[in-house]
Amino acid sequence: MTADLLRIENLMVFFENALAVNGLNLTVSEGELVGVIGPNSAGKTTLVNTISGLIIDMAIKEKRKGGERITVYGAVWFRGEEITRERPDRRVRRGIVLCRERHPVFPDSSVMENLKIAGYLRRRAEIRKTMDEVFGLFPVLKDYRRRKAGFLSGGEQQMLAIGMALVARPTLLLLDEPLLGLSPRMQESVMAAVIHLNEAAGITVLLCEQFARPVLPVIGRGYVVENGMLTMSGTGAELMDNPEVKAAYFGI
Amino acid sequence: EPIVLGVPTSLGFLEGKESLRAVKMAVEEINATGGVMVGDEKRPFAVESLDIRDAAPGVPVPDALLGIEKIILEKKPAALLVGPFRSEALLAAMDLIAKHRVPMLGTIAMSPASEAKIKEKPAKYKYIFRLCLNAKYLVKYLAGSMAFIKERFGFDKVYILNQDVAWARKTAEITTQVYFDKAGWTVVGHEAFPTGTTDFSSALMKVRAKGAQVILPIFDMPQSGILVKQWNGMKVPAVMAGFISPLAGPGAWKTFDEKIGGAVNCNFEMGSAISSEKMEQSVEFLDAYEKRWGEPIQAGHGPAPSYESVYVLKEAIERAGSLAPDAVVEELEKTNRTGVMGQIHFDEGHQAVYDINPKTAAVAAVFQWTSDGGRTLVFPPELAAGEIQLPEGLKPAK
Amino acid sequence: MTERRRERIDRGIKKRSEDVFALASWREMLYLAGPRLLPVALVLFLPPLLSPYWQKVMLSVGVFGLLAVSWDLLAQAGMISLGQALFFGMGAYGAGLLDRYLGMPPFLSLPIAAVLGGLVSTLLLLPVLRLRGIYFSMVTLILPLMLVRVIEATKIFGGTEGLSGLTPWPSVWVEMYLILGALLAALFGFRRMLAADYGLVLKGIRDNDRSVTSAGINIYVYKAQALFIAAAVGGFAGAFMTHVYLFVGMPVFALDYSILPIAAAVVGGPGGLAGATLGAAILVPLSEALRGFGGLRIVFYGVFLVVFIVAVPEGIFSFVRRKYHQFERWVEVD
Amino acid sequence: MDRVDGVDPVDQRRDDDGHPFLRVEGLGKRFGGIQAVADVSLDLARGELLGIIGPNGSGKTTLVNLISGFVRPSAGEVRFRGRRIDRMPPHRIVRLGIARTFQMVRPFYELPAYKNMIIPLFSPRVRGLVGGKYGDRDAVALDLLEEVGFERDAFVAYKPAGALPQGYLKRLELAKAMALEPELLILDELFSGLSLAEVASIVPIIEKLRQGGMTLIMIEHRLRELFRIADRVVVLNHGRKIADGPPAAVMEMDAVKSAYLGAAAETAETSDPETEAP
Amino acid sequence: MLIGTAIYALINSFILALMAMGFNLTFGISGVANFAYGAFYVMAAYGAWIFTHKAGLPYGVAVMLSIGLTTMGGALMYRFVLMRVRGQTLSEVIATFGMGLAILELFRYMGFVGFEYTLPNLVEGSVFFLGVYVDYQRLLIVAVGALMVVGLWLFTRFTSLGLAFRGIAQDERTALTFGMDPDRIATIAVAFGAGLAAIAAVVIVPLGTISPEEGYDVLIKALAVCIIGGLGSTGGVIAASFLIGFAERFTDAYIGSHWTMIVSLAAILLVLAVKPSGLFGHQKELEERI
Ligand SMILES: Nc1ncnc2c1ncn2[C@@H]1O[C@H](COP(=O)(O)OP(=O)(O)OP(=O)(O)O)[C@@H](O)[C@H]1O
Ligand SMILES: Nc1ncnc2c1ncn2[C@@H]1O[C@H](COP(=O)(O)OP(=O)(O)OP(=O)(O)O)[C@@H](O)[C@H]1O
Ligand SMILES: [Mg+2]
Ligand SMILES: [Mg+2]
Repeated sequence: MTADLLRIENLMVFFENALAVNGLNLTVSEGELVGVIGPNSAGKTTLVNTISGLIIDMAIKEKRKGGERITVYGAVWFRGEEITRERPDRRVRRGIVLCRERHPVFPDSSVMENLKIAGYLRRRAEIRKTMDEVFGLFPVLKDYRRRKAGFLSGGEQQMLAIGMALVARPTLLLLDEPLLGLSPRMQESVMAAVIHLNEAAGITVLLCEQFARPVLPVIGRGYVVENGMLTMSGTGAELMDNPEVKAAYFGI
Repeated sequence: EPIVLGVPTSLGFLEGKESLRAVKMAVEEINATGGVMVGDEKRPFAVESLDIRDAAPGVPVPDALLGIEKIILEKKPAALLVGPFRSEALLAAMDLIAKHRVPMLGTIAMSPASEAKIKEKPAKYKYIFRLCLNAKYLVKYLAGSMAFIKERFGFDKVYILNQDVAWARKTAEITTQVYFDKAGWTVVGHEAFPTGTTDFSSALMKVRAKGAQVILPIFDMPQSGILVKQWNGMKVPAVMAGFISPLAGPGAWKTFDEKIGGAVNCNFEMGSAISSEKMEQSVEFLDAYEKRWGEPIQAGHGPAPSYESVYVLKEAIERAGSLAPDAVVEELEKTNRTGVMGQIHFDEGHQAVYDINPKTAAVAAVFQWTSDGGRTLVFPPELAAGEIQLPEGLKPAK
Repeated sequence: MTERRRERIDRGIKKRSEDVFALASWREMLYLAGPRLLPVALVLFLPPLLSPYWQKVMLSVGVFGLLAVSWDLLAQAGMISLGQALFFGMGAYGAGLLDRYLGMPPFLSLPIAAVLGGLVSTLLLLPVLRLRGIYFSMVTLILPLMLVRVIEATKIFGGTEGLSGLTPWPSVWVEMYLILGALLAALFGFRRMLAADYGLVLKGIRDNDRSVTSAGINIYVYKAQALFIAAAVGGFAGAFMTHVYLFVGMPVFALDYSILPIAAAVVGGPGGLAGATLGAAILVPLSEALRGFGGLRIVFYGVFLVVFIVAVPEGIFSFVRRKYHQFERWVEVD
Repeated sequence: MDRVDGVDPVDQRRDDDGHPFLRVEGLGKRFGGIQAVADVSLDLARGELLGIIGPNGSGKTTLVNLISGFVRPSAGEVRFRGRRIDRMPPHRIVRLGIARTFQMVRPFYELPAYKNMIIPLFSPRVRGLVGGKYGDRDAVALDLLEEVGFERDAFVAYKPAGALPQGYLKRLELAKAMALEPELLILDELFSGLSLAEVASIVPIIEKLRQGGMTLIMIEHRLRELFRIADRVVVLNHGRKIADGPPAAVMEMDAVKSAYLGAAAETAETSDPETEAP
Repeated sequence: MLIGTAIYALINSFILALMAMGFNLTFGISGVANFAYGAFYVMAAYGAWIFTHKAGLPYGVAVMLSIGLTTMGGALMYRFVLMRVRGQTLSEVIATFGMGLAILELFRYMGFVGFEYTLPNLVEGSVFFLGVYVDYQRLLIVAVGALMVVGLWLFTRFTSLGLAFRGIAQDERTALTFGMDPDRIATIAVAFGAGLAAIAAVVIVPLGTISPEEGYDVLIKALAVCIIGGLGSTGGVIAASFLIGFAERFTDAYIGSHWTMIVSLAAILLVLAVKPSGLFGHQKELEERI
């Protein structure tokens, strides 16, 4: 339809009778770094889960357990094709990769193996190359590459999770609260890495955060979501200048 | 109006399957002659079978009992035939049978404990009879063949291997007490294997290490075939003479890749997978069975007495002239019939008496697998077609 | 474009919390009491209508119902037992020994054996209380198998032949109402217990024992208590059965006693004890009805299990309850 | 009833006859080849609010685990009001009055929020203070939840915990720890994953607890909010204590800057004029 | 005696390892505790028997066909039964148990009981070795066992499918975000497990006979080995097989064969009491990491 990489039209997601996302419209163009900002329970996670297709999987599982609990309306377009009902693994093949919130790692595998598993769809040489990049980004991981991921500290797991998403070589990278539990210094390096990926590697990034302080200054465009509805959108600078945003996200 | 015969047993097991067929065969024969004379009318027999699965591991006894009770309550049988496999199931069923007062002619379970119970409370348990061999009589046969081996080859060191179940343990125990200890044998080792054991190498190595010349195996589980194969594969220098259920039938030769030559086996009843030229009825029985069912009997325990039990019952009913349980039981006690297994009469434990002379008692049969796949009857002497031969590579001690 | 969405609404009394509501009319009263009265009525009036054989089957329903309830209770505390046979067998042997060696009458040996069986089972499992999930399950699966071998090897308690000729219950009706009454008491009693704070702690241990520990609660004490209760209930069933079949032996540790209760709970819907009971009330008669198929009985039984589970994955009771308490309607979404 | 060593909870609030409130001495923990915590010593006075900060993987959580008994130390000792607690199982330590929250919240998802509170209320430490009758604890639970910001008229407390947003879950976690009436409360990354507004609404609760005389340890990466309320900050790096002192002073130390704060020197955080804003 | 016992203990260990490997693979990957495992084992053996004796196929072809069909049986079971109850462990256990029950008892019903149901040795003869005779079939088992262990270990660690297997086992939802299709992979996993059971059956069954009971037996043994080893760990299966394998034979030789089961079961309890997630497992430690 358009040149937009990702386009979401009038998205509604119900959990049972509760509306988690309500009539959301959103577009992401190729090469952009877009932020979705919103307080807790705004529906950010639900949004990225819908884009990555996890919600489809969740709905199927819920249905198997008895009853339809999750319903999705509206449309998700990726490169002009509608993918609303597509299964998550097909979407990963299209290049949509999600890094879920709260450090989703494979606890019983070593750090190294985690990265290898993440490269399921990639060739071996590619994996090795990106792996080096990841180790460059997060040197700690290199030191711990033989340790089981489950024994890492919270922040270390978060780093690993981001690294794993990178190994999957996304065209559209969805990051859900990547800064959760990271030290200020780590937050900075992660944001720097995201910018680097976006600019140097040309990966389109959609980043969800409620902790807006380190995020807003670097994003190209941003959306503010509250209670599942879009309340504001604009460039990063515009949002930063907005007094409401300032009050709510910078405590000013 | 037919007289119902209930057959509650483990139909999923070889002995149960073939016993039921034997019962059916007998019933067909009797019905072909018009049936049973009850008082002054002829009534046919009808068979109602039910799989109580008691021989399968993991099946609780109450489940089996419920099956027996179902057949009693719903089919109202005049008698029960074949019956449970496991001795503990039989023992537990005795109370049930006494309660419902149905005569039962068991042909599988063989622990002597049930006889003891009958002797103890005859009024209560009198309904239970057994036609198959029991542990006590098995010993007689085992001792008989052992005596021959000792006398002939001078062997006197035996290693006993038995399944860890009541009847087999009892058999081993009694054989040691009443025969080995008295006849100058040394029991160099004795081992009991839980049902389901699949590796006997350790025991066979011990047999070799201790210099045993004879192995006495007592098993009725399918896995015991492995023992024979291992005995052969490990070239254990000892005669294998005892009871191993998979060796009993004519099919064993192929089953064990023609590797059982020389093994001596005791079948529990004449007619159960083996016959003697000198006992016409046993030959006829095997032939008739094969003709009726299209394959020969393979179980060395069960089919012959099951077949006989129908006739025993028929005769008792005819003598009693009614189906009243107490009357039938009274007549059963007086049974005197010559059939496939020889002459059948019961002792006061309601156990059919076995001995070595088919004219005065029922008989079992010991045979040896020859190196060309034949079976030679070697015991009891009156019926024997040959003598025990030493397997290849074994030398007599004298 | 208008689309439609299925909406679910709670029927009748809107339950804000589990136990805070007001009863406004006799219809609401019936709505709530109906499901509870039904089993009581069945237990009271059904047995006399049955043929002697199906009465026996009812006994089995009671016994397996108790085992299933005991399993479900234990599962609430996060202990998935694959070895209900252990509890059953302990109670059964307890009753058998008390009867044989002390000549105790059934009414005395039943409770004593239940408590004793519960104690011994708990002691046996005490060392493995800290195991979780499938590892605990495995130990429970293995223990009864092992006890069978121990009895076999050491020849204690009658060895492979067991003890037979024990004392029967005075009459069929005593048997019947004793076991069914016990089942109902266990069902309602333990449901109540689970809904109370104590039950909540048990569920807490299952979901997140770390969080329970950090409340200063010694989870092992609670686990042991749950284990004892469940084991005593299982032991009760075993002791009862001993006096019905007048026999106790190694088969009381049979795998069936371990698997069937779980199947009942899964088919009925685990979690609330009622599902487990319902499951037993379906599976046991089913298994008996299938006897007509002779050798195919177990085959059909296996197939039925699969069909139940695939058709109603949440369990029959949970399904029915959902339908009873909620209705669905289509609403339009713009 | 299960009383803690025969001491009444109220009784425990008496003075500690000279013993430091909490003393950690030479504490160390190895996991296989990793020295997660090495030779950490610190003292804590009654009523203090101690902040623990440090890079990811520096051993903060492990230190807390050691104090609360979830992990056994490989060296050193911990004394609480003069009593050694480093060999005690965690539930005993809780009964002495040390409660904690977890970095990863894992409530009982299908239970309503207020039912989640029953478990701490059932703790031997406070069980006797509430009536034992069926449903008695529910009222207490609801009160406590209201205290941490569960609006009563919106019925948030009745929703299943699984449907609650992160902010409420963290508050629930806090309420659960508060229900134990602890003397020392340890909060592990309470603020992480919360929006600014959420944090702002929780800070007063903590301040109120302090006014009530409670001693607190807080692990945080959200420095701005922490420094506003902390009396003292301990910095860990590679399992070692590298700094200990008032927030402002600690932030000035080079070691801390290089190990923890980024190049853009978030030191600005502490002196930032923004901080003074409400 | 000692050396002989050790040799047979070694063989016994490999038999156990072979029996357990398929179960372990399926569980380790898809989290499905396949209680129909023993039924697949028995099915493969009967399959090979039927194809040679009733269909008259050459033995090699029959074996291959049987392994293939059993593998497919596993896949079908996943598609049509397990997929519906995915993730509900207990339902999976009961559903697979029901399947296994149905398969095993169907064989019994169809009259597949008797001593003629056995498979021929793949290699005949025996060799005198360190004082005992060992037949070639047993040596073959050791060889096949060793081969499979090494193959499996390499497979799960170094091929992308193998790594995907490990991923799915640990966190399905995360695995989804890397493009894995859990249902497809679980299908493969269950099928593979069934296939391994089939391979185990065709090499082990020639030592004895096939019977429905064997199905229950194999299941229990596989479970025991996997639990001791720590579920899902290939190294653990080996270690556990050796532990039980040696315990069994040495108990046989030096204590008495009726103690065999007791000693090996006691070994299981002991291992679990000392190391609650099995020899090579980390579940408990991981869970307790906070
Ligand atoms: N599985 C679920 N069942 C019921 N409700 C849910 C479920 N998942 C999310 N919700 C509800 O949907 C709404 C949006 O949640 P979502 O997790 O998308 O928010 P979020 O913006 O990611 O918040 P956070 O910052 O806490 O991660 C919330 O009200 C939440 O309670
Ligand atoms: N049970 C364990 N087994 C092995 N290693 C562990 C274990 N627990 C912690 N570690 C290691 O110890 C180190 C300290 O971990 P800890 O969780 O205490 O860090 P942290 O300071 O809380 O970090 P974060 O801020 O990221 O939560 C980490 O490197 C971690 O990998
Ligand atoms: Mg979120
Ligand atoms: Mg931490």
